[in-house]
Formats: sequence, structure tokens, C-alpha cells
Amino acid sequence: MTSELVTIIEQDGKAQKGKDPALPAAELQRLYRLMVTTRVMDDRGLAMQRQGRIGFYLQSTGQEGSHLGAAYALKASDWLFPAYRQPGILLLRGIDPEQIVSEWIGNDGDTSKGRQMPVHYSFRQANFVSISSPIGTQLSQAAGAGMAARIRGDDTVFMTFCGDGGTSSNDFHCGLNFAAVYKAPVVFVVENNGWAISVPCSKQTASESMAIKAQAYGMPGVRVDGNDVLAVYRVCKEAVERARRGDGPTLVESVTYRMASHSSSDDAARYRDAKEYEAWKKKDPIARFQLYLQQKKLWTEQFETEVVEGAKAAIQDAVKKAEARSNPAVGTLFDDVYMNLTPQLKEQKAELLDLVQKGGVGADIGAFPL
Amino acid sequence: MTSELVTIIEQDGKAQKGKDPALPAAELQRLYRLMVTTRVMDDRGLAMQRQGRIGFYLQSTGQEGSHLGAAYALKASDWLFPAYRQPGILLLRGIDPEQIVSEWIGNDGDTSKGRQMPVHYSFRQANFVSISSPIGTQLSQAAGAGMAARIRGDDTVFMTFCGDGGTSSNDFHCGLNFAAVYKAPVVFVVENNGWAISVPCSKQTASESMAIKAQAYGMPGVRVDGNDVLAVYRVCKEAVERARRGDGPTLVESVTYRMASHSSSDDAARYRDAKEYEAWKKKDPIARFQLYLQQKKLWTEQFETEVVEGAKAAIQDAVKKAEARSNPAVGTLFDDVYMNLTPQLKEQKAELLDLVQKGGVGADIGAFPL
Amino acid sequence: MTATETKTQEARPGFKVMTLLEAITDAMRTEMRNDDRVVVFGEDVGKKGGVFGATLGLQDEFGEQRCFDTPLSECGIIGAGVGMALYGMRPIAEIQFLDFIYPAFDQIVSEAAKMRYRSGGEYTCPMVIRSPYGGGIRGGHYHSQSAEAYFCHTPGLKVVIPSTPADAKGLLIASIRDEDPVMFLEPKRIYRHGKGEVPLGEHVVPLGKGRIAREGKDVTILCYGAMVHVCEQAAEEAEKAGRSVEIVDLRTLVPLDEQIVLESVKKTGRAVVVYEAPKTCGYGAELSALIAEKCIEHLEGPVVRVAGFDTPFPYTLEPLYMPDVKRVLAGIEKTFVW
Amino acid sequence: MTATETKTQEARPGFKVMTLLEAITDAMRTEMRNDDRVVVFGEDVGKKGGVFGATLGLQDEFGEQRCFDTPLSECGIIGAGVGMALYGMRPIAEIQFLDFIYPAFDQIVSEAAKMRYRSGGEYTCPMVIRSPYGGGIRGGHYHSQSAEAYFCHTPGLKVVIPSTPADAKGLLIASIRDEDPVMFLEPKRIYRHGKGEVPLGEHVVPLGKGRIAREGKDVTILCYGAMVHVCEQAAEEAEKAGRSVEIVDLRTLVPLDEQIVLESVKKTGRAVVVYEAPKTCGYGAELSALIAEKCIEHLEGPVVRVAGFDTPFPYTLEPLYMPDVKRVLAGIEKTFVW
Ligand SMILES: Cc1ncc(C[n+]2csc(CCOP(=O)(O)OP(=O)(O)O)c2C)c(N)n1
Ligand SMILES: Cc1ncc(C[n+]2csc(CCOP(=O)(O)OP(=O)(O)O)c2C)c(N)n1
Ligand SMILES: [Mg+2]
Ligand SMILES: [Mg+2]
Repeated sequence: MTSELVTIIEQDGKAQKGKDPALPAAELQRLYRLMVTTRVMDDRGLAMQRQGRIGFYLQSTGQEGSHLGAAYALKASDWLFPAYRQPGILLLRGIDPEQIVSEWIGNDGDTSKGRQMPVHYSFRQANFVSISSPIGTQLSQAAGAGMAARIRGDDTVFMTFCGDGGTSSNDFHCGLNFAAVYKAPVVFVVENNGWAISVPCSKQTASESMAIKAQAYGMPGVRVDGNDVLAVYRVCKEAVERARRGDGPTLVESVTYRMASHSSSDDAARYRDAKEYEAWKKKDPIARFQLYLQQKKLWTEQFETEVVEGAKAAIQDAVKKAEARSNPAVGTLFDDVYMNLTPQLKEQKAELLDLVQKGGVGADIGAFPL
Repeated sequence: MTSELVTIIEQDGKAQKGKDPALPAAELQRLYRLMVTTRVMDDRGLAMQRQGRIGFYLQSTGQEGSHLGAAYALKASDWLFPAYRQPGILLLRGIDPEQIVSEWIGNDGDTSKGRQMPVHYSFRQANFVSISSPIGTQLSQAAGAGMAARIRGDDTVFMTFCGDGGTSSNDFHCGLNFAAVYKAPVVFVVENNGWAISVPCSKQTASESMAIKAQAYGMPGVRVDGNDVLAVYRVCKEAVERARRGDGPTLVESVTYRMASHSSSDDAARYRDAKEYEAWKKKDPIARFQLYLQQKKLWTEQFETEVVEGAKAAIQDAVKKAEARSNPAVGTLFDDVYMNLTPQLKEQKAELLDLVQKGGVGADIGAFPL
Repeated sequence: MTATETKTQEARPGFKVMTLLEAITDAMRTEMRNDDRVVVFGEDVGKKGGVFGATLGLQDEFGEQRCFDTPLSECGIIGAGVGMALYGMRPIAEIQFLDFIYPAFDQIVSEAAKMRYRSGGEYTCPMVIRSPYGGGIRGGHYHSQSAEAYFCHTPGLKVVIPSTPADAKGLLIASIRDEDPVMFLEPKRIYRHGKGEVPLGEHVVPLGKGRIAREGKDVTILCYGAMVHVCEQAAEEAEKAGRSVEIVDLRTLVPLDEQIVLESVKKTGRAVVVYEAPKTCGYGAELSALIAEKCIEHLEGPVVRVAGFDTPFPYTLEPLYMPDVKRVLAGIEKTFVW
Repeated sequence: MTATETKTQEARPGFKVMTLLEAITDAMRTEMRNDDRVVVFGEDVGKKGGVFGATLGLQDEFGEQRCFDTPLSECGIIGAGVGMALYGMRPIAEIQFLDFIYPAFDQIVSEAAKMRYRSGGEYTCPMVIRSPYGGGIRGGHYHSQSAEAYFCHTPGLKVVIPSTPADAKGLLIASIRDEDPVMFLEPKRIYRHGKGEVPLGEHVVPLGKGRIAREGKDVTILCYGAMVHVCEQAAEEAEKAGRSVEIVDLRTLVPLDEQIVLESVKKTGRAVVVYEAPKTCGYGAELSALIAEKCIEHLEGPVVRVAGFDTPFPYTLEPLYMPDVKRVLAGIEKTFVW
């Protein structure tokens, strides 16, 4: 059954009978802290963009439970092929927030050396594959990585994300098809947040759900309440185990909501009804999980304060350190096109360095703002 | 239910109760004649390729019932976006066989002016859109044409074909998605003939059928016995009517078999079990339809002789006339890139004509055979 | 003030001062009023009016049938556009950023470009593919690319790039009326930079004709899009140093106005080719090759290219990647002293 | 007999006489034995051994895990290949005809080419994309195209085209061992044309080094792939008319061996660039531009291009479309008399 929506945490914060994954108290609190820290970080990111301290930002507000619940089902050795709206996973995998903020700035502490716009992270240390802007391309790559692991006999599992818009991409089609044909150990998580910038899900596809698309590829499809971190965790855990057993891929549709505008360049008020937002606000995944913790007596005001203040302090510290860093060196412009500089790149590099030394080059970029 | 296989003509040639479309006798005989003529033409095409009289050929043997049954459900004003294995439709739509053979040769009687390999027909007079080699590209185009007709308020229906291999293409995904989202009047016919050159259908997709893929797009999917011309006709007729009513697209999976090698360049014996062929040979759509006609007393030995000999004579006549034609004129090489020659093309044309006049240009092409 | 800018906001009668972006909207509006076969579609072009606002107001005026959002599939956008064109419409497909056109590459190069030829002229594909392109807005790796050379190397496509508001309108209207597929690439860096007088209503700038953006005697700069403005600034500087610079704004890359290029180079004897795309195999290589083939005897120095580097597009170091005034000046000098 | 052919079927010890196609199979077999990270996949490469037979025997020897058929999706083939490479394999993806690579264009130019750069070197994509390309086999519109320029204009990709059996093996092995994505384009017209001695076992021809296919004094021809053989025939003819022709076989288009090109042109003072692809913006434009930029003072005539016309690829009139001996000879003459 693909259209049923799997839920665990009820309105009152109680878990549905027999469905509570019963995680240890410390783990539950850790998950909560990650969700809160993700939101704090996101708020800070947007603020910095508004202050002109970074050029762009994109929030995940409302989707913290979805991506954290999903990735929490993995082992650290498992790989992620993310989209751009799963920043909490970086925190889950222990990335230093300074490195995250450095990516926003594109400074010399950025693992990507300032090559991409903010929030397009790459963290090899966390098996977190470089995020691409083109929608969907990670899906077929995840399939291929899964095929490779199977060929090599590794038990690595691959989790990849896309949005509702991403289901229309070429790579959704071939990625799911390849994964199913080769029984690749991949979990495809579609975070259906209702919108692809200004295009509502109803104009994205006429199918009755995203999960049902799994049938086209002969793999199981599951719909889960994406604002219920435990439900997402439980569904993904099963999918991860299935993959690890060698039984192939699963499509998970995580039904959630993009509570913010698409990005700092967008204003959702221009195309979206405020009422829709209000309705979803009541289902905020953080509030919902808080209720669950309350029920379990794992939440107090004091805990809350500690979590929020701790998060703020950590991000503040990261911003401070990251902002003290410098731009990547000019010469790095030519690195990493290939493993080694070609003769052509050497010549172009020498020419540029020469001009830079003479002064003035690159100065007029500000003349044509958008 | 997408996995049931719709059939009408039973083993003994009788129609299943209540399912016989009860076409007039003359129409049934006409359909039979078209199927036979298609096969005769295909046999002749392959023979000509073997004799070195044309450069390439690709047969539709075993699939005559499938594509003729499907296209028979259309009005003449409806459009076709074909793949390359539906030659019978040309005969159905009254194309002069001389024009068909001219296309094989690529002579000055070819509507495409010798620009494409054999069997890549284009017949505007028959609303038969130019066939492309790249697999699947016609599918999203058919969706777009359907969207256009809807916008303009026309009641044209669009039928498009692809193979089982074609279901893996990018355009299958976006074509079906767009058609469903915009309720475009399109009938997508997947002729599942078991093979994509040497790749069996089981390696093409892990889905339980091709028809079930319709669910991913929120449109009906139907599986029909592709070797039963009446069943294909009936299923497509319903899909065409649905489209014309404004209720949107349908996916029809026509289950059939490629009885020949993929093309004149291929030798199926290298990868395919002869037993499979033998089993399908018993389900030959022409023999099956013949049995039905016998049951209806519409078939006699004499009728058969007349049909076969008539077809052979018509094709023989076409070959004779087409072979008497000339190559397209040298200058046509530069036509139809744009509506008018650009200055660059004018210059290139003048240069070539000059060299041709001096003699010898183009002579050494034969030096490097494949 | 350069020839392509108007400092005052007042326009002559029959004209209006607009940004390049507004001129593009105006062109579409004009043609949608003129011809009901014209439809506009793409991601976010409806209610939102496009991520840059190029389609603002069109859905309101023409309804959801003629200006509509699509699913997130460039392949579907162009494939459907080809189908519409085949059926007799005049589709205008917006690709949100040129960097995202590649999923549709097959439909463009195998289908739109070749339909007329492969069908012997039976089927044609009059459609416009509009897309913002180029750097200068801090868009980083995937919101900055200049991919024009791919399309220029594809027979069957026309490639048009405006550099002023008036040209943007006139060239877009000509593109919509053209009987063949046109890649209409919009230099997003100058979408809102500088304004210019644009004729109201009917205004057609024919495809295939370049323009002399600045007259000069000593050296010719060949350029298009946002680079025209960089080159104009560089020319001012060079003038101070005693070099008289002629600037040819190509406007249409395919078909190219060879005559205007060759005449200018023959006159000045020196040529600098400026483009933002990676240097190797960029459109500027074609211009250099043309000169090397057709007027080498008039040259008094090497044909110099000032281009993007042969790297993907960077984010932080973008100001160093983009050809700027200093680099253009250095290029000019190389044609004198090498 | 040209330098690249062997009339007799006997080879020296340690060598074997092979076709270019056999040399390609041999290279893959050699590397699959050497390195178990190497896998080969694509449409029909398994049991059938590929539509041209390039993978014949590989599935038998290495099993279905290391040589396997894929669904009919170039996008999936390359996307999966990128994923495999990221995970540490050495994938070799076969695209059945280069004309069919466009559905995968996004994965190639946005992903494979940019992975190292955009991830700051954290993730790399060492993979080989093999594909038969070019005309001369009566393949018509969609089985004949030469698309190398698209890839040469894409920083992050290397582009390799062999013209002899020995080079095919040595360059393919070098490509498989390369740490970056390589487009390995195989001139299908000469797959089985002429045979040549090929070293058995280990044989590496480094990327980025061209070769002088023929020495001469009066004029340089720059070419690659099947055109090398056409140019060799033309050179023989020209020799009879008293023109001494030097032929540079580029072998690697990116990174280009600039030195061998510039040295030859400086020596002869004349250059003809020969390529099959449509003329405008083809790779030959880059070569002309390079010459116009770096050694114009050595030139005694225009840099002439002999190329495919700016039309899609035809079927019946193919012999007129392809640059042939007569057209190359006419091109040579133009560098002397213009
Ligand atoms: C191939 C491609 N086309 C267009 C875009 C521009 N774009 C960026 S995000 C976006 C919407 C994505 O929607 P969805 O997949 O639902 O993800 P969400 O943003 O909702 O998380 C679009 C159209 C792009 N990045 N890539
Ligand atoms: C995009 C693309 N990739 C590869 C090919 C080469 N090719 C031609 S036909 C074919 C198999 C098609 O199989 P299917 O869709 O099942 O159609 P059938 O031939 O069985 O009718 C392949 C791989 C092609 N024409 N286009
Ligand atoms: Mg979304
Ligand atoms: Mg098939």
C-alpha cells in the first residue's frame, strides 16, 4: 500500500501503539538537539544573507525532522547523496559548524574552496557527496555507487534525497530504474514539501502520490509523515536494512512542508496562500517531537534553554572564526580542474597572476549588480 | 488492473464473448491485407539490403497486428509520432509504396530528400511525423502537440509509439508526466517486443509490466495482447475516445515479439534462444487474424493468393519505379538547414558546387568500408 | 555615458525608457497580442513571473493557457515545445538558467535543430528558447555559465544575444517570428543595469546583422552580451592612452554578420575577441578562425582572445574569472606589442 | 603504404597485427586483468559484445559483474558511471553511437566534468566514456556525427581520439588510468580499415602528446581520427605536385599538445586544419585561433579549414559532406594562392 501515510507521534505527543522505536533517552535528546541546532543555524544563515555578509542562503525550516530522521537510520560508513535542503545531516555527522559557515562565505576554510554558492556542501570526511545545483543528478549517481558497492561486495548503503520537483527530472527516472534492475542498496528519499519554488506539487505530477512512482520501477514505495522524525526514522531504517540485506532499493516519500521561502532570492508571499503556511505551522516537526519528549519526561524548560543557547553559541562561535578567514588564494582558481594543471591552465594562471600583481584586475565586478 | 492481458481472438480464431468489435467484413479484409502487405514489404526490404541495393533495413515482422490495430483506431486527421517499427501505418494511411521505397534508397522521390537512413520516414500528407533515431524523443513531442491542440481547442488525438527499451528514456518520463499534468489527448503505445537489440525486457526494468508505469503519472495503463489485432484496436479505440473527450492520456502496453533480428546489422542468433522464437512463431499475428477471418468465412485460399500476389506486385512495381529515380541534387545538401540559406551556407554551397564541377570530390568515400 | 545607455529617464515620443529585462517582457507581450499562436512556458513563469521577472504580468493578461508553469523538467519543456511548434504554435520556452539546459540538450540538438532538415522540410520547428546566461551576479558554479558555443556549433539553430534594451526587444520579436528555432540568450548581468530607450509596439531588429557599438581606427573588438559594456569602458580607457577602438556588437552569433566583422578588421588591422565562456573552443575561437582564414593579409598583430579561463565557473573568485576592463586593455595592448 | 598501416600480417615479436577495433578490446582486456576496479557497461556490450564488437569476449572472461548490459538510458549509464567513479571504481561506459550521448549531456558537463572542481578536490571522477563517432559508414543523420567540440569546450574533460591501432590501445590504457574523466572517441570509419602492429600487454601512450604522422616542409595539416588517413592520401597527391606536407595527428584534443602544433606551423609557415564536424565552432576553429594568436608572424598564407559543412549529417550525399582528398588538396592550395 503506497498511499497510507505512516505516522508514529500522535497529536498529543504519544507514540502510536507498538510503533515507538524506543530509542534510548540520550539519543532522543540528541536528535532533538540536532533539529533545534539545524534551525538555529538556518535562521542565522538567512540573517547573514539579509545583512549582506553572505551572498545567498536557503533554509530547511520545517524539514528538520524529515532529513534528520532519515539519515539517523544510517551507519557512519554509509554514504549520502544529498540535495540542498538537508543541512542537519552535517551536524549529525559531526561536521564542525565553522566549516559549514566557511562554505557559506566561500573562504579558505571551505572544503569546496569557494567554488559553489552557499549551502552546496561537500564533506568527504562524512561520506557526504558534493551537492550539485542541477536538480536530480545525485539520484543516478547514488544508483551507480550502489551498483559499485554490490560489485565489490561491500555492505555500504546509499541514501539520496530530492524534492517533489526532483521527481520530474531525467535522473529520477534512470536512477530508480538502474537501482531496481541491479538491486542496488539505495534509499531514495523524496522530501515532498509541496512546492518547487512557485510550482505546487499538484502541477508537478498527476500521480496520486510520489510513493506510488516506485511501482514503475518494481521497488517498494512508502509514504511517511515527514514532520514526524520517528516515523521517518522507522521507515528509513527498514529501507536501509532491506538495502543492506541485498534486497534492493526503496522509495520513501516524506510528506513535509517548506515553511520558508524557496531561498533568500524568493518571496513565497507572491504565490502562496498564507493559510497554507498557518496550517502547516501547527505541524512543526520540532514542536511535535518536543511534545513526544515531554510525554517521555525528557524535556524541561531548562533543557530547552540549554539546547537553544548552546546552539546559538556554537553557531556564533563558528561565524566568528569563519569570518576571520581569508579568501581562497588567487591561484586556486586553476586547481582541481584536473588532477594536474594542463599546459594551457599553467599559462592562463601565469597571465592572471601577472595582471593581479600589476593591480586592478577583478575590480569592476561590482559595477553590474543584479 | 494493469497486469491483466486484454485478448479477443482465442486460439481457435473465435472472438471472446461480447468483445468482438464487429468490424464490417470489408474492413476486416482490408486490415488483413494491410498486415500481409506490411510483411511482404518488410521481406522485400531486407532482401534488398542483403542484395546491396539499399544500405540498411529494419523489419517489423510479428508486430504488424500491434501497430496496425493501434493506428486503425484513429481518424485520418489524428497525428502519429511513430518510432521506427510501425511501417504498416504508412500503408493504412494510403502512402504510395514508391514513396516508401524511395525513402529506403534516399533518392529524389524521398520526402526526406535522402537525409536519413532507411525506414526513418516523414509523411506530412499522412500526419505522420518525421521518425528520429534517438530513442524516445517523440514521446514528449507528442505530449506537447497534444497540449497545443488542447490550447487551440482542436479535437485532434495524438498517438505515439516506443519500444520496451524506449520506456527507459528521459522522454518517456517527461512525456508521460507532461501529458498527464496537462491532460493532453495522447495515446502512448509501448510495443513491448521483449528485446531492445540484445537486452531482454527483464534487464530493462524490474517493474512487473510496462503498463503499470502509468501509475507513476496518474494515467490509466492497459496491457493488451499485441499479436491480436482486434484486441489492440479495441483497447486503443477506448484510449483514443478518452483522449478526444478531454480526459487525458493513456498508456497502452502492447505485448508482442520481435520475430526478426533487430535490423539488417544485427544477428539475433548470437544472443537469443531459438526456442523463444519458435514459441512466438505460433502466435504470429497474421496467422491468428487469418483464423478469425476463417471463422467468419471471410478468408479463402483464393483471397489469400490475391492478397499476397497483389502485395508482391505492388511492392515490385514500387521498387522498379523508385530504382529508376536519381539521387537528390548536390545542392540540396544545403537546403532545409534553415528556411533560407545563410550567407555561410551559400558560400559553402558555391565552393562545393565548384569543386564538384571540377570533378572527383566525394569519390573516395568507398575506401573505408565498415 | 555609452551609446547604449540613457542617463535621463525621459524618452522621446513613441519610446519608453526600459531595462533590458523590461524590454524582453515587452517583446513577449507585444507578440502575444499580435499572434495567438505565441505561448510562454517554463518553471515559475506563471504566478511568480519567472525568477528574474521576465514574464511578470503575462499570465494575468493572457491566462493560464498561454503563459504557464511546467513540471521541473527541461527535457519536457523543450520536448513539449518542439511538439507544439510541429503542430503550428509559436512556443517560447524559458529555461530558468542556461546552466540547467543540459537535460534538454538532446531535444535541442537532435530534434529542434534537425527537424526541418531530416524531414526534407516537411516539418519545422519555429520556437524560441529563452534563457538568462553569463556571470557577474555572484551565481557561482551553476548560475553563471556561458554555453553559447555549444549551440553555435549545432547547424539548424540560430543564436541571438542582445546587449541593449532596444535590441533585446527588437531581436526577440524577430526571433519569435523566425521560422526556425532560436536560442535567445539573455545576459542576466545587465538585466537591470542601465536603461535605454525602447520603441513602443512594433520593433524588429533583423537577425544576422551586427552593429558598430563604437567607431574607431586602430583596433577592433568583437563582442556580444554583457561584454559589450565592459569593452565600451575599456575603449574609453584605451582612448585616453591614444588607442582608437572600434567595437562590433555581434547581436546574432548564428548566422554571423561576417561582413561587419571583416570590414572592421580590415580597416583597423587588429582584432581582440572578448567572451565570458571558457576560452578553448568558445565562440571567440570561431571569430579568430574566420579572421585567420579571410583577412590575414590585413593583420598587423595577433588575433587576441580575452575570455573566461578553462575552468568551471567559481564563486568567490568570480571577479578574477570574468574578463574585465583591465584584461581587455591588456588584450588590446597585445595586438600592438607581442 | 602510410606510416600507420602494415601491409603484411606478420608482426615483430611482442607485437600483434590488429585492427583499431581489436586494439580497443585488447586495451580493455589488459586493464581489466590489471585492475579489478575496471568495469565495462553500456547497451548491448554483454552477450552481444557491442554493436561493433568492441567488447567481444569481455563478459565471458570477466563475468556479468564486470561487463554488463544496461537499460536504454544514456543518462543512467553516465550517471551510474559517475557514482561508481565516486565510490572508487574505474568505470568504462560505452555509448553506442556518439549521436546518442545527448540524453547524458547533463551528467557529463555538469557532473563528471565539474565534480573535482566543485568539491574542492574532495570527490573525483576517473571514468572513461567510449563512443564510436564520425562519418564514412553510411550511417546517415544519427550514426555519423562528430561532437568532439562540445566536450573540448567543457573544462574538466579530457578528449582523446586515436587514429592508429597502436595509439588506440596505448591511449585507451592511459585514459583508463587517468584520474579525470576522459571522452575516448573512436573513429568508427577506420575500426576495421587497415591493420597495424600493436604492442602486446602493457602499452601506454601518454595523453597530451601529438605525433608527426608525416614530415614535410611547405605546409602543416592538423588533424585527428579518420581524417589522418584522408590527409595522408592527400599529402601523397600533393607531393606529386611538389608540395611537401607535414601532418600532425593531435591524438589528444584536450589537453592539446600546443608545442607540436606551433613548432610545425612555424616551420612550414602554412596551416590547414581538417575535421569532419560542422565547420562553425568546430575544434578546428580552436586550432586556427591558436595559430592566429601565437604564431601569426610566421604565416605565409591564411589558416584554411577543411571541414564538414554547417548542415546536419546527410545520408545519400554523405560522400560530398565528408572532407575528402580533393577537398584537402583544395585547402592546401588555398594556403599558397588566395
Ligand atoms: C535542472 C534544474 N532546473 C531548474 C533549477 C532551478 N531550481 C532550483 S530549485 C528548484 C525547485 C526544486 O523543487 P524541489 O525539487 O521540490 O525541491 P525543494 O526546493 O522544494 O526542496 C528549481 C526549479 C535547477 N536547480 N536545476
Ligand atoms: C538514445 C539512443 N540510444 C541508443 C540507440 C541505439 N538503439 C537503436 S534501437 C535500440 C533498441 C531499442 O529497443 P526498443 O525500444 O525495445 O525498440 P525495438 O527495437 O525493440 O522496437 C538501441 C539501443 C538509439 N537509437 N538511441
Ligand atoms: Mg519541493
Ligand atoms: Mg523492444
